[in-house]
Amino acid sequence: MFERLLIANRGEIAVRIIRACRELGIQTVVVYSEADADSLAVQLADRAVLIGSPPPSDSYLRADRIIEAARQTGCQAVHPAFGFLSENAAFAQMVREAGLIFVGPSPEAIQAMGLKTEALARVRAAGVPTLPSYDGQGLLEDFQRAADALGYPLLVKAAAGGGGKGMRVVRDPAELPAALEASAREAGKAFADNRLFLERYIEAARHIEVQILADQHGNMVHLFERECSIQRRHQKIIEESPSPYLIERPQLREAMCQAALRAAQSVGYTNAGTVEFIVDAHTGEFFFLEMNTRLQVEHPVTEAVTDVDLVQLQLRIAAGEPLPFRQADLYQRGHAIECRIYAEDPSEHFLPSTGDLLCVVPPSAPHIRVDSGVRTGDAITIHYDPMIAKLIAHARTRPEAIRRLDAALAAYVILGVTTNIPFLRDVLAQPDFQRGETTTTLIERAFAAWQPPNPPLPDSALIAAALSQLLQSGAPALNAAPAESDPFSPWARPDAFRVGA
Amino acid sequence: MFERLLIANRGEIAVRIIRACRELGIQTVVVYSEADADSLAVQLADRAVLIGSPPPSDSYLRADRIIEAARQTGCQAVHPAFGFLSENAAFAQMVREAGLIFVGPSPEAIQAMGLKTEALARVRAAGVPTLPSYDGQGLLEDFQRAADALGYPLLVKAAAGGGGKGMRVVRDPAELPAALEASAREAGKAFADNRLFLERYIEAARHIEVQILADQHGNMVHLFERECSIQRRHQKIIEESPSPYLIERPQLREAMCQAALRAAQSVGYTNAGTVEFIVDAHTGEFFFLEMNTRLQVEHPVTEAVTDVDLVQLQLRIAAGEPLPFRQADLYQRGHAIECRIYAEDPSEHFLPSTGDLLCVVPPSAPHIRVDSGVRTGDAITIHYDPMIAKLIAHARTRPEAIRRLDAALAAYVILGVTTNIPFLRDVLAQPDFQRGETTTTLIERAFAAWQPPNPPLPDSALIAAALSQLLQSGAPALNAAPAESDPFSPWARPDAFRVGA
Amino acid sequence: MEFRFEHAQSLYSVKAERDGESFRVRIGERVYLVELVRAAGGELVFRLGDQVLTAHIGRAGETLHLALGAQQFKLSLAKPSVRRKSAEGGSASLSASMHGQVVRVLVEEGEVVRRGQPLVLLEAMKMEIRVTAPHDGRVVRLLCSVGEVVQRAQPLLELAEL
Amino acid sequence: MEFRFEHAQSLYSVKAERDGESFRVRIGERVYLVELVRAAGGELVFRLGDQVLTAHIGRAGETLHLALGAQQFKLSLAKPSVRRKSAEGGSASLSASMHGQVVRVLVEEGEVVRRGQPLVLLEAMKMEIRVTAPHDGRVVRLLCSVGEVVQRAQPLLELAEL
Repeated sequence: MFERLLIANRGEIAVRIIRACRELGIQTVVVYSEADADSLAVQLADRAVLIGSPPPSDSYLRADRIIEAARQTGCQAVHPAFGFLSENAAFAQMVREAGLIFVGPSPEAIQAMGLKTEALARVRAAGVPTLPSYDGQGLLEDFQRAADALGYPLLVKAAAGGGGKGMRVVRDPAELPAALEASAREAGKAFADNRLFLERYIEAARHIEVQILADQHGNMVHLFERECSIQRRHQKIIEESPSPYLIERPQLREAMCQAALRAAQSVGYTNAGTVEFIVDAHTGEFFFLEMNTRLQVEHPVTEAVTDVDLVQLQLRIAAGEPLPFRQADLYQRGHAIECRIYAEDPSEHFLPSTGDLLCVVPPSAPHIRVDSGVRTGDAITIHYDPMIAKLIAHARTRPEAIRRLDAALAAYVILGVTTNIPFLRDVLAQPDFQRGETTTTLIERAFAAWQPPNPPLPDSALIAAALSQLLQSGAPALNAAPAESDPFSPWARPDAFRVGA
Repeated sequence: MFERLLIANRGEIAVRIIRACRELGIQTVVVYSEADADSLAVQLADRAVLIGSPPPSDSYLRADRIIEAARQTGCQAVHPAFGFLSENAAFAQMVREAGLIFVGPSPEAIQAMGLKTEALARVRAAGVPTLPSYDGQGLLEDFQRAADALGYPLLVKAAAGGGGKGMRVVRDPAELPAALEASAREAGKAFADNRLFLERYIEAARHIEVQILADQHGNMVHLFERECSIQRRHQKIIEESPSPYLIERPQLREAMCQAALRAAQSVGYTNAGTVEFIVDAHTGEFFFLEMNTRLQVEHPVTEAVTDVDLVQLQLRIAAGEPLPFRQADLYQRGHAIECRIYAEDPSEHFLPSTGDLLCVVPPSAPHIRVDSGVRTGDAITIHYDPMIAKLIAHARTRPEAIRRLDAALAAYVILGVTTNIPFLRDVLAQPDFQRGETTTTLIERAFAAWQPPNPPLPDSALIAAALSQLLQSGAPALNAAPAESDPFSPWARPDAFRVGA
Repeated sequence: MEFRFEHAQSLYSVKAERDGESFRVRIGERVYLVELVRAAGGELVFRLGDQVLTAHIGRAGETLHLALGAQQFKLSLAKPSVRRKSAEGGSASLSASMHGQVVRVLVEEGEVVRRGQPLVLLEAMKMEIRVTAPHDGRVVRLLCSVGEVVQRAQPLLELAEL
Repeated sequence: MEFRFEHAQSLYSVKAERDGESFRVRIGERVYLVELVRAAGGELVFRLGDQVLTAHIGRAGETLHLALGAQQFKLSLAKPSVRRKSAEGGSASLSASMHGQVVRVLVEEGEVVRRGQPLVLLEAMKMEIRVTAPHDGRVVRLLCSVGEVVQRAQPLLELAEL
């Protein structure tokens, strides 16, 4: 195993990788932008290297500076996590050429899966079903002709894309030109590649993906599925394993897992990866969507049900170790659900909310996991994704996991920005969700007119507000004995108080 | 299910029960002594009732006041947790007579298992192997004769006992009278019952116990074993599931689990209980030690490997619900290890350490669970057990669980009292422990001369000390802009600072 | 001391004073005896009868953000003043819903627009945000330009009702 | 400002002063430029070159309790004074190792005792704690009695070397 790892990322996933490294005895170096100088990841890493200004184009996307930082700090490997350079084959190649280990698949595999049209051709050849589609070479007229052939509704997608960027549903031929233009613009910005393609759109769709792990010795396993159908703006907000759809359909699960392995094998895949499928809930047909050649945001639900630490396995595989288990050793036990807590306003089209986090208190309870990169005093800024935390509950059954997750959401204190916590609680309570009838349109269908709860102000809130103002005012009547419980605090006011002590 | 539960306990287990109730939508009432008025359990419960002064005899052992509190607050049930009145059949009877539900077995079952001699007779009749023993009726001479017949070494134990109180190993006939006297005194204080008995003492002993659950409809299951061989002063400090000894001996596991079920059935047991066995590591023989007719301190390791929430199941069973699973539905997956973090000095005979907790920061990491009832500002007092927290790690394999637990121990900050954290880390690293060769004498054998690490003082510690003193002094040079990250804090000094912002 | 808070257009007056080891808090006709249990790190714990309540409080400018149980409240500390809604009829300014950069301005001054029509494209957090007309109207004045970074609530254009 | 700390019988002098946005800290010949990142709730985070270090600090009386990584240190703020060990030869007092109640006194004044012999039984936290003779000796004076509650470090009896 290597001794020192550079983490080419930020936020909660950088923190999560640091924690994995601590268990393995690996030292960590994080790179950071000026906006993240005081971040939790920088605090927890063994060393931290400033690589630029807040815009990602001047820091987290600067491959040259990241590799230089790895060299200077004596790292042997680079973990890209997700987003930023994680699916950039050129970066993986540069890391390799600098004599460092890239914690991920080969540049060739990234490349092959990165261009959606090439990926589709490859997996189709490997016998994996794909959606009827048009690969998007040509002029507007070509797209229009192809769209008519595919039939509406259809999806416009970025050829180099991922994470929903540049993606649009088109239900009417008249909307096609505007959709193509907007998608091309977004794709160009996000991926520096504005090529598009078209695809059949399934109305009652479930998004189900299969996690795979492959070592450098020819061993490959799957770690079962995750269902990620609960999405808003085409981005996942609730993910779970097992899929409620597959619980009663073990043969379909097996077929999908085998298809995922074939897809990964078709590009000689190594390390952790995820094969995404769309499942037609009416017919049970499944189609390959794309392969994410990296760790996923939602990897914790797989970790909860399989007991496999995916990040530690990524590091072991990158270091050349063989997989420590075979397929038959793996299991999928209990039920895990993750929800992503965002600084956003679900009643205002999920607009991100920026601001200072005045108070953050994560919940603590058995079998609750909180992955977060921020704490009280940090800010949600315009520069990065406004995710505050991932909250994961694990229990024996799905209903218990839902209750556990809801209790943890209720206890999560985040002050200073609008969050989607009340929204997530309402989604967990929604009858279709509770029955496991989760399709990708559930949010837009059932929550289009959602409004946050607006409870009347209880007297206890006024009492708390008045007390805190009174304490802050430092009224002389408050000069009781100094806080017995906190006798030393360099930042406590001299007239610290404690009554009833 | 009942609507409101009274928790007749304190500390971490009261907090743990409150968390279970939140997931089930049950309101909670805790009783508390004057020493616990500001405790976390009181803070988290829906309501809290003061029942007396700090000594347990005036509060947590006052059955009358506890039942009165339950009546006044409209509770339908009482959870005794462990310690205090949890194994007091008279209390269970009083609760029942007050028209309330006792969350535990019937008074008759508590009584039958509470008197060790009766318990032994019952389980022996049910075909469960027991240790050769003497039931301790008679004078000193009778004990001496019986001891000679059993052979040395032997154990002196309290007939009404539990938790190691009143227990002594005697290796030499000359030590017997003093041991009997001391044990009788301790037993009389702890249990108001100074009767004793003698038992064969096994040198290479493993302490392995089986968790069972039984509903009121005749259904009973086991939830596999826990090994609790790592003990100091006859009290468990590290517990795990599965037992390293049974991993390679599935038939022995099955035999022990079946014996546990027979033992429980012999007294018509309902609710959660634990059957404790001693296993002779040389011969593989196992003997019934006792049945704990309550929740155990170490229940979280079973919860981690079975995904069963034992506290929630206790409540469901008490409310009359049938078990929601059969034996075949249960599994034991991965490996979980718990260690108990105590305020004590392992280099001074594990003497408890009292004092204020100046700073407590529990670790946060995937698959780490912290059960604790204290936080910064609380005190460890003479009145109660000095346990600060239980730290539980769960992973796919035992070596991974050990690494995970060690990393979490390393990150646990507790200032103000001496803790056993450095000691626990050394136990986790000990070769016999790492190989799973865990017997009850490991601590006294390998750690008799243990001394805490005494690292040289690094400059960074002096820098931190000087900075904190400087900040506390409020030197005028520090008046920078007010803390951007914490703009409102009623207890912040007016000249709050933040540099580099 | 007396404190005044505004919440959801209502004004509240709260009197709080020390009374021995406790605090006496008066809200209208209701009087509460409150014991302070703990105050640290944004957390305020207080006893009210047989309940111990936990509030978390943060302050941003003149706004108190307060969490109590699973509920959150924003209380304004500002001197009470009747908030004026945008003048009826006439024209009203349309503001940015968040901090971001203007990517495109899709209308011109004087143009007549329909309800729902996109007027300005903003980019924030790598997402495109579309500012649309809240009603049919005429663009009276443009107040932003392409490339400009705008703050939340900054006016982007004035829109007159037809 | 200059601060003096004692640790493990050694005395340390540390000079710390503000230097622009940072702090200049001098320990002996070594000078460090330290940037403060965060200070809240007992946590002190500071930058030292490319390392960001986290210390947790609590103070009890004149003792600073400090955690840095997995290590803990106790620093004394007291004015330095050479600690006197108990006088050699002669008699020394034997103290309670923790707060507790005296359950039994097993020796009398004048009695000669062997190393390891139990002298006093204390009860604390529901456990029996036995105070034993650290060496052979003679009990010069009893300083506690049955039922008495004693503090940690309170002398229980004086024991003279033989």
